[in-house]
Amino acid sequence: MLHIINKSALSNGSFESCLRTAESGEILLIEDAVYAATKGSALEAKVREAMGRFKINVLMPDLEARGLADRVIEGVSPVDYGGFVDLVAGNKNCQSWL
Amino acid sequence: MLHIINKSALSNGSFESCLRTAESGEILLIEDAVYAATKGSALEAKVREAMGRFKINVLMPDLEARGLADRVIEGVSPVDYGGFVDLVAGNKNCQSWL
Amino acid sequence: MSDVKKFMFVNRKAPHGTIYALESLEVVLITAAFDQDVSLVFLDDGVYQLKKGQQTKGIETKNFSTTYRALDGYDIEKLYVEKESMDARGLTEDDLLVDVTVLTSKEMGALMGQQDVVLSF
Amino acid sequence: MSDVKKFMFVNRKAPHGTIYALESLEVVLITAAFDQDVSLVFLDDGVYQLKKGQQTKGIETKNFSTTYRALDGYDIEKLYVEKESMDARGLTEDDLLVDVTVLTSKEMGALMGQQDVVLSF
Amino acid sequence: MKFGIVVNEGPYQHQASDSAYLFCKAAIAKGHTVWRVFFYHDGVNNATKLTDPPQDDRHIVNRWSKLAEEHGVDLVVCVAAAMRRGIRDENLAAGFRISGLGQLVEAGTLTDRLVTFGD
Amino acid sequence: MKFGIVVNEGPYQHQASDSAYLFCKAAIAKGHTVWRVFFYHDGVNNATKLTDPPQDDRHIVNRWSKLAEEHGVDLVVCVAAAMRRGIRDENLAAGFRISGLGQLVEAGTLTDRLVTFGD
Repeated sequence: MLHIINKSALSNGSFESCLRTAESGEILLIEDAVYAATKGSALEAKVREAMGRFKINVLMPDLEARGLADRVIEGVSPVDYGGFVDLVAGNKNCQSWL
Repeated sequence: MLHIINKSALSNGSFESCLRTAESGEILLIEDAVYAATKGSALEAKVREAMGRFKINVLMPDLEARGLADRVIEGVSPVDYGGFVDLVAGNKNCQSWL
Repeated sequence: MSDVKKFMFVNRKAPHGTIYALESLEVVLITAAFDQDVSLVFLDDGVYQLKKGQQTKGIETKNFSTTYRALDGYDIEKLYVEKESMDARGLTEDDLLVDVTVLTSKEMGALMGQQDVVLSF
Repeated sequence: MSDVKKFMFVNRKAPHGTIYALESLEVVLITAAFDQDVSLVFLDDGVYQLKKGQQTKGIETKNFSTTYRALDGYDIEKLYVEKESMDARGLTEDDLLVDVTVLTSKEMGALMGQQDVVLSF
Repeated sequence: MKFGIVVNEGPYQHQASDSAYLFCKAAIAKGHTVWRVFFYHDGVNNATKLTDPPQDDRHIVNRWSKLAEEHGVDLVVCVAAAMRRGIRDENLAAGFRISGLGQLVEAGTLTDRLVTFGD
Repeated sequence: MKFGIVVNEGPYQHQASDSAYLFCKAAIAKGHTVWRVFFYHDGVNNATKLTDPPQDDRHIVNRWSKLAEEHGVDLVVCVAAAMRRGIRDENLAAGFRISGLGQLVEAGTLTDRLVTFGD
């Protein structure tokens, strides 16, 4: 299952709810959620821990727009919109944690 | 100064940011933020602690709409829309923590 | 439509502050009318949607919370509430408008994984 | 307009995900044109608005982040960033597009209290 | 006292427009003046005369128009936000007018309190 | 593969409509079919032909119309949400049609994947 997160995890609980609830599978960070994929944020430890259970992906056009493309945590997979499509196609189902 | 909060503090960081930043004065909880004024939530201790620094008010029509009018934490002041107006008028300035 | 799909409606937002809770009910009813397999889950602030005693007169909006009690009449019976979300809000099953199945976070996650279509409200 | 008021623009949201950061800049420029006392504060995700190196080509939107560098030309010089918000995001002053005054949460709260008009973005 | 109001969200989706309206009504009932309501961002969507909500629901747009008519409240729609969202004179409801952001600044300078409702 | 898309937010205010559009383009570029885009809640505001954004900005509404024209994407606007927000046939942009929530359910049953973009 693919879990799509679009909100900044430092101001909104969606990412945390996803980590608490979802079994495993893949996570894709888009829009304002991409900040969670960056080194040095207060979320870094939580994200690294989550990588044990989930494959974590980040939408690079969104991270480039926010000026942080050079700070992706090691182990987080960068994807473009084509990769986003592949993730949706490659998982049996998906959920947007709006 | 009056601080107006309108988002649920269990899913959004606005209330916490207000408590961290604001000096003192009054807080008014409206819309989905009214849940923070209820007994038994995970926020209760934080709200009680904040009452040392702030006068905390809750908009009752919003709490009634959400079926929790009978659970207001002792010390939180219930107001109606008229009371909301009085709070704005009675403070030198106000800020909506959107 | 011959094949039935599993539709899950994920309700994570408080009622009244936004329109999502009301709209979720609309889609749920229509999806049931299309003879699909319908589950509603309530987590995070979504559990507040089911709180008894909602009175919207003071904010001049429709009190749609009565609709949850009517779901049963449309054979919509799979309502799941996450225990952790209820606990964090000081709510118990007695506070809720309807009978629900209480699940742990992990059980809810497993249920999500079994769905064909997940709609978020 | 004879009397000058203190206007504070509170920027708490990340850029690009919503339009607020862009609109905030618009109002700031107009308010300065009305000869008011203008302060911009950045806290929570708002500090991300000032991050260097934003490239919006991939999302096909305008890169308005260059406008922060132009504020100086309109005599808009009071830019404040909350230290706690920067720290939580792993950002330092070197990461920012413009020179700012870094304040603690308490200092920022005191500044808010001195304003006449506070607009939230 | 003279109030200015800012509405940042459209009707029905968020409670912001409802809260702003009920605040205005209460302020007027207390003898205050609501000098201007400035509709900004998605708030401009409060100003379309083409809305047709369910019969048993409140009519948010008409409610604003009535407030303007009965209490002389100046309902101003931000022109740049309106153009981005398809609000023009041709679909503008009664009592609203379209103007620039200067009207928002003016609402800040010329009123005693400016209160914002949004998301 | 056959995709269905749901858009819950209006243009310009949130990135949702942009993300949905760029996803659709990428899916089509990879040879997939975008069978239907369902505009729901404030998402119906993507469908007004009266938008007139700044010259140097993207035209979100026209972009959707073009996608419908060039790739046969079915752009469906939720009728109940549209009535609440003043979207009618008279201000509907090219390529969009107004219909009921059943079209959303159908997008769930008849596509391989349904992806939602919103706030």
